[in-house]
Amino acid sequence: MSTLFFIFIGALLVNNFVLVRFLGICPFLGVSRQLETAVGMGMAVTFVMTLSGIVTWVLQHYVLSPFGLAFLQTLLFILVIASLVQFVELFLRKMVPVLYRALGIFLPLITTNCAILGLALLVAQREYDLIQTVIFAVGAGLGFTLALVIMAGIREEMQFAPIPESLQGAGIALITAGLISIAFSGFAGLVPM
Amino acid sequence: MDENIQLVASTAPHLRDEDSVSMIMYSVVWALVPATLSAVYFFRGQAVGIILTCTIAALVAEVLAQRLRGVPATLWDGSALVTGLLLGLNMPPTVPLWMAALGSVVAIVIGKQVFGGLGHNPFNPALVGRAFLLAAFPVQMTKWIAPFDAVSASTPLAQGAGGIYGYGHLYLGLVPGSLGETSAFALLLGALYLLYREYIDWRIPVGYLGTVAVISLLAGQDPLFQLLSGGLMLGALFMATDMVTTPITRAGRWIFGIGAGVILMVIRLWGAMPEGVTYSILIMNGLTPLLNRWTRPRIFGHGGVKAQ
Amino acid sequence: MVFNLVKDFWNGVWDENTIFKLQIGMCPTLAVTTSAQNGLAMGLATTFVLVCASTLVSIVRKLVPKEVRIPVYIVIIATFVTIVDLFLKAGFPDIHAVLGIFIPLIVVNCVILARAEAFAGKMPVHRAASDAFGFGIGFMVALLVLGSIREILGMGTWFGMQVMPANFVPWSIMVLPPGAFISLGFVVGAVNLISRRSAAGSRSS
Amino acid sequence: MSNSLRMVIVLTITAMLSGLVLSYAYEAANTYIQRNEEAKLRLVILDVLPGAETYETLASKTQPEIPEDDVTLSEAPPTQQLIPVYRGLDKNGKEVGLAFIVENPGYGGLIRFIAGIDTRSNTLTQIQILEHKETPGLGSKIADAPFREQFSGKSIADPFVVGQDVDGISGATVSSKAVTDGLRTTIQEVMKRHGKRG
Amino acid sequence: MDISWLSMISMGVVGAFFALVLAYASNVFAVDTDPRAEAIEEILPGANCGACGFSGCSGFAEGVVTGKAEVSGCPVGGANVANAIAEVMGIAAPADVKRKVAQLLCAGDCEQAKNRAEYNGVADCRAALLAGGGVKMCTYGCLGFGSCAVACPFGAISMDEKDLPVVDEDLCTGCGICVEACPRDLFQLVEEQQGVHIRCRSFARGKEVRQACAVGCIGCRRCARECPEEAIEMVDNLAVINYEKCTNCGACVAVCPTNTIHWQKDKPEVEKLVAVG
Amino acid sequence: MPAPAKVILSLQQHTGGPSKPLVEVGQEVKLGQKIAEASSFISASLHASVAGKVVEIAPHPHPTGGEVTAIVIENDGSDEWAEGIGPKGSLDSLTPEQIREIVKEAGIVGLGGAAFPTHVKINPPPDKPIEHLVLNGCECEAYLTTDHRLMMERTEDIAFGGKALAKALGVKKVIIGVERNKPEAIEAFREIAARDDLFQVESLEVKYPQGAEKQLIYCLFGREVPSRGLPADVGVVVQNVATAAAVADAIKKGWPLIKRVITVSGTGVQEPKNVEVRLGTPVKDIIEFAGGYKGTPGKVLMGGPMTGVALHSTEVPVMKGTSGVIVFPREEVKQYDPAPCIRCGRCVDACPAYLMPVTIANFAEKGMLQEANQYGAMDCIECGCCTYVCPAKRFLLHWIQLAKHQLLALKRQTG
Repeated sequence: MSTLFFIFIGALLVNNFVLVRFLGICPFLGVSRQLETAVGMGMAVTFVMTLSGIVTWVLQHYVLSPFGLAFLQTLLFILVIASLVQFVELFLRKMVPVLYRALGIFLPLITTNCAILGLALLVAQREYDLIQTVIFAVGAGLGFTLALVIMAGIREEMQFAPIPESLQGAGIALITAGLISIAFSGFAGLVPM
Repeated sequence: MDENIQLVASTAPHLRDEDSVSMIMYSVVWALVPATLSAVYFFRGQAVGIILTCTIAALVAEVLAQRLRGVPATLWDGSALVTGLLLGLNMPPTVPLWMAALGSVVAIVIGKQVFGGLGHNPFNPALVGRAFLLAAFPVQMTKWIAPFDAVSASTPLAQGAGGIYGYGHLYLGLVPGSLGETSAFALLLGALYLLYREYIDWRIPVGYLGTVAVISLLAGQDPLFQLLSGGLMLGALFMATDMVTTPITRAGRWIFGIGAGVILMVIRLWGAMPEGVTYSILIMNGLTPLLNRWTRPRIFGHGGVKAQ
Repeated sequence: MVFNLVKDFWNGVWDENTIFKLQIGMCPTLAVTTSAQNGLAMGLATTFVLVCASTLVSIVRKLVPKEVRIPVYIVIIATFVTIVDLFLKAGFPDIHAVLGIFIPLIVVNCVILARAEAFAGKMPVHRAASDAFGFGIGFMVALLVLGSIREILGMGTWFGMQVMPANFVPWSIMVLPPGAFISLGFVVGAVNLISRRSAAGSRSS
Repeated sequence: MSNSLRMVIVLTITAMLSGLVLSYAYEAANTYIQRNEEAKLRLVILDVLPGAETYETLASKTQPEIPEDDVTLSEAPPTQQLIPVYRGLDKNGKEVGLAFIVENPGYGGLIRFIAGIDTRSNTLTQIQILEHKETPGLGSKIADAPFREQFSGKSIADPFVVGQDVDGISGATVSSKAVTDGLRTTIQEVMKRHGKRG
Repeated sequence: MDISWLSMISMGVVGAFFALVLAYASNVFAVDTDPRAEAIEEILPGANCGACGFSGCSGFAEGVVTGKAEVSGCPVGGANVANAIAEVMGIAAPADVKRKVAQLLCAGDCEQAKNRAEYNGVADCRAALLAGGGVKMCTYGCLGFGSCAVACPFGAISMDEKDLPVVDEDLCTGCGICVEACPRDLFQLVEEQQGVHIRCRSFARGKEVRQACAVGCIGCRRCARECPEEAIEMVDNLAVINYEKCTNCGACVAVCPTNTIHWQKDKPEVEKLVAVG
Repeated sequence: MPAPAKVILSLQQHTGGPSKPLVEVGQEVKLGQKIAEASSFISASLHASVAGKVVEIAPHPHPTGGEVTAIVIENDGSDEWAEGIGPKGSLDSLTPEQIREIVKEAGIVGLGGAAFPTHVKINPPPDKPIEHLVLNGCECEAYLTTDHRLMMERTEDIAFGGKALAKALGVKKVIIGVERNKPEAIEAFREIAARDDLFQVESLEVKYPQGAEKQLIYCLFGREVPSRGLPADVGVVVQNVATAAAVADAIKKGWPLIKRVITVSGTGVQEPKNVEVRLGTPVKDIIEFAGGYKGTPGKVLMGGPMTGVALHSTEVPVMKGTSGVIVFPREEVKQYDPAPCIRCGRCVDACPAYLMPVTIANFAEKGMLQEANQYGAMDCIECGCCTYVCPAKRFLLHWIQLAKHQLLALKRQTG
């Protein structure tokens, strides 16, 4: 049990995907202007991350490893993720419109979100089993959401601030991310990773 | 009657409270005097040098940054002075002066001015400066000496409860540690003044310290030792109560204090960092906008007793 | 003709620099720029994939039905990425070890797909290639700049050579995650300032 | 031809072509990759085992087997998994020592290092850090000579405790402990399995 | 089996599988969308990078169609994409329309127009009106707090040192936001080549105007009499130019006793069909 | 104070639609003659406060800064009452309808400041039964003492007016709420309550804004008037003590509302005092009566220092809702230069409506009206507490007022 807990906390706080591993920076900067959108995006990423984590795990264990095709990893994973995302989007739009309105609009953004592929690759690299993979994916997704939500909160306040012109937008967002990252570095060493 | 008098037009209210931003800032400076004196008493010349360096560097950085931004300089509102002084009190006594100055510059520039200056910084500038230095120069920033002499020593926290320092040492500050953090007595003295003037909200320190005490009890630690050691007193009384970076609602301040306490104890009990006060407050600073949003007071007349 | 090619190239290097102006492809930028050398290597790898993928996409652009455009482009990109991955692993194992999973992650660098979609999918081969080359170089320059700053301040060296005075104490935060964010933030701000100044200059003259 | 069919065909062909291309690329690169890895390993093994000319692999870390009955996880510390151990041989084919790779989580991530034992004197020859993610300037000092060299010549029966027989790096207790703890447990394990009997 | 065959087959199978699934899904789960949004999505780079602040390219396209996003909102696409989107949306300005620019109809700067009180409050025109209706003695003129300059999205309006807004006609796009923003209704969109303007909006009687402002229209009618085109008429003590008739001759400027009428001499004389016919 | 030479009676003295003039320029009018009538349901009549000749019906400066049509009457000094002014009979003989009619004819409006027409307030819709009438004796603004004086000098009249209003409303209980810093007034009312069961006296904590209707109700009954609702929604009607006194005048003597007591005070006036003035008296005459300015005047307020209006000119006349004229000398008037908000949260702590003033003000500053609305801009009671406590001296209320103003305009626009 404790290993699972460590995997979760590690992905959520200590080695936060955005703040420490630099995965998913583009949506982190792009979709963190409003809190509502940030929450939606975070949930969508968590969902897809878990789903693609499972699918890629299956592929890794039943196709790539047994046949010695590890070199096809990148190609196969990205193909799977892209198709999966598109499928989920189509599916939700038709079958669960409520959920689609909440999450679906973020789905196209996720295809090129390196956090998803990054997770699949990390899972393969670390040789997690299926349950560990799910916990890791959920933790990483929630960690992404946490970073996104904190950022969105700060950026919503920032619209009232006289930020130097040339730093407005990406500049100040990156500096803020850096400061959040400093704050999160306090969690270092919490988990033996 | 002279009909050429020009009256002043403004909207209500026409009376204002006497308090002003600079009054608050200078009061904080006054409240830090006991801690500063104790720092100078325990660590002598080094303390004087570091604290002076930090404050001067902060003031210079403030002026330069504001000139670069092309906004009027607000050197005398006292905010840069507070930041510099707080950072100085957060420095270990052996830190090189250039490092202290760098911390001040980082605190003012990255911690405050890039966000648009006073009132717009999401994180406490002094803590940003300290955390930056901690990450940049971990060795120099964690080198401690015992008071009154230059013998290197480890902090009470590193020794754990039951180390060579008793409550009395901790309370008065006769322990190794950052310049201003050691003496709980001096810090409390200043904080009581601020509480009396209502310049800090009691909810945050009470929530923070209370949570630390409760969790240490639950975790089988010595609560009093946990409260008095490390930078907790300085952090809880002077940094976590920084108005700019803490919630504006009362409920938000409670959550802020409690959250900081939980994070601190998590770091102290399981983390690898030598001290978690800085990080616990910084993380809660980051959550502050969200706390403000989620603890919006219920507006008068919304959901009160409905018409019969 | 040549002018067009130069323009396409310069567009990617400066006008629409992925990092400085568009702020896409940030993940590898932040992650691998702990040293100038790593930045350069990542930039080169990305440029290679970008140029190859754009060229190929431009060649096959008329054969691909629009519904499967994206999956096909992704497959093309992923193929080149894997080639780079294998090449580095075979030829430069040290660099490969440092760049880690960020080599396979080139595949999700939005820049590549964006250029394939926005430009290569619609333009003839030579223009697609020069556009991709421009964007690749622009990306590489950004990584090199950031890598240099972080390496010099964080370790006192540049491409492994000691450039700071001997008594310089390295700021280790610069090679840690916060340093990456903060320095890129300031670099982006500085580039904004420069392009604003030059825009203002050209307007007034 | 229906649109859907065209979609399927184009995508399939593309995927197959890329699979083909990559398989050739892989075969071309693979020999180099393996050669690189072997060369690197050989270098460090021979480095930590002075006097050795060749080595043989006693155990190597391969794909871990997931026990059928325990899908969740193994609670066991990583050191009890199969440890890669190499036996160094001098030019006469006589054993000079054992080299083994230790992995233990440090402050920033896994610390991977190789250690050598002179089996004739039962002392440590030296350790070399292969991989670590410790804080630069602090935990990263485990890779520096002053820290590493204090292990050379130590008896394998030593306690390996920071503060007792090993000087830790000030401010980086976690990193220092990760090395000593990993060393202590692994030495025992290695000696138990591969140590000379008697 | 040979590794190249293996990889070809496995990739082929996976590729075919997903292509089938997607082909199936896109048929089964097809949903109608705004054709314009689709057209815009076609134009967009398709990187789904989120740099626009929307959830991917389709989100942005939808935003454009529903009016939530600017046509130029895609930073990746740049000007070309923006133009193409504008074309889809049908909002590209037709070339033959004469450009209009905003013109300020008040010349009462802080020296010319007197104050009746001192103001201490928010520096915003609409807010100043709340504090006793503005402190200028003239209740029609510019309040001088620059709400128009703040409102202008193109940075075309700046406040001069005498607290009067100045329109940079090069930057002005004639969007009319300033017209909306001014609580005193002092902006008017006027065709670019018009160079003569009566810069006063005070309907007060001459005596009151004189008391309040040195450059206000006192309703003396001299300009109306002087105008060869009969382009100036009097409305409630105020001279108003009919730009349809005005030819920029400047005759009115010479006779105005209070210098209320301004003449930008660099503008060419306008040939008016009305004047000829 | 003596009647002035000229009164300026603005047609907009109250909340609601402006009154419609009934007289013409040049016409002679008598004291108490109705010169303008209510134009709509929420509106009030207006009566001549001097006898004399109407000299002008034209726009005239209004305290709020703009110009509003006013009837100007030149005083002939005769103070001759108009016909038909006289006692209306004993309270027992009057029906609730008759009381409402008397109040309406007398042009009585809330004299506490808001000037809401009283006859509307005592005629609540039948679906909202009224349980309590509250007489508001909480004069919580600094400097203002008119209600305090009235409560001590005209205790009986206030009680009589309260009784009349209670009858009109059909309520069985009249609660008189007085702040603790006026013990004599509390004592005087206690005597009345001792002999009349109808009344109940509550002494209340001294705090601002205790006198605000909704806050007073909350304090007395623990009920919150719903957002954008009326006190009638929780079964309460609140009337100012001065209004009650005016009602007493209207019934006992038949006097319409032509004069009122106002406080002339502040550090910029020679002899601070409470004076009874005719409606329409220009402020400068009142200041003169109080001995003139002390030093150079910097601010002349109509109303209290927290909610009053700063006048541009002392030509403006006293209105029905004017409770005081306060003068501050030049040197005491601070010009505030707002510093950046330091997010101390004092405005949030201070807001009696539990709003987050700084957030609303921020939204207002950025023109984000919908967000301001979400944060409850329209629930602001404009008490000024937030601005008072702000250490950065920001014009919080001013921004919120702007947001409210724009929101209302938007609402009108979109219907």
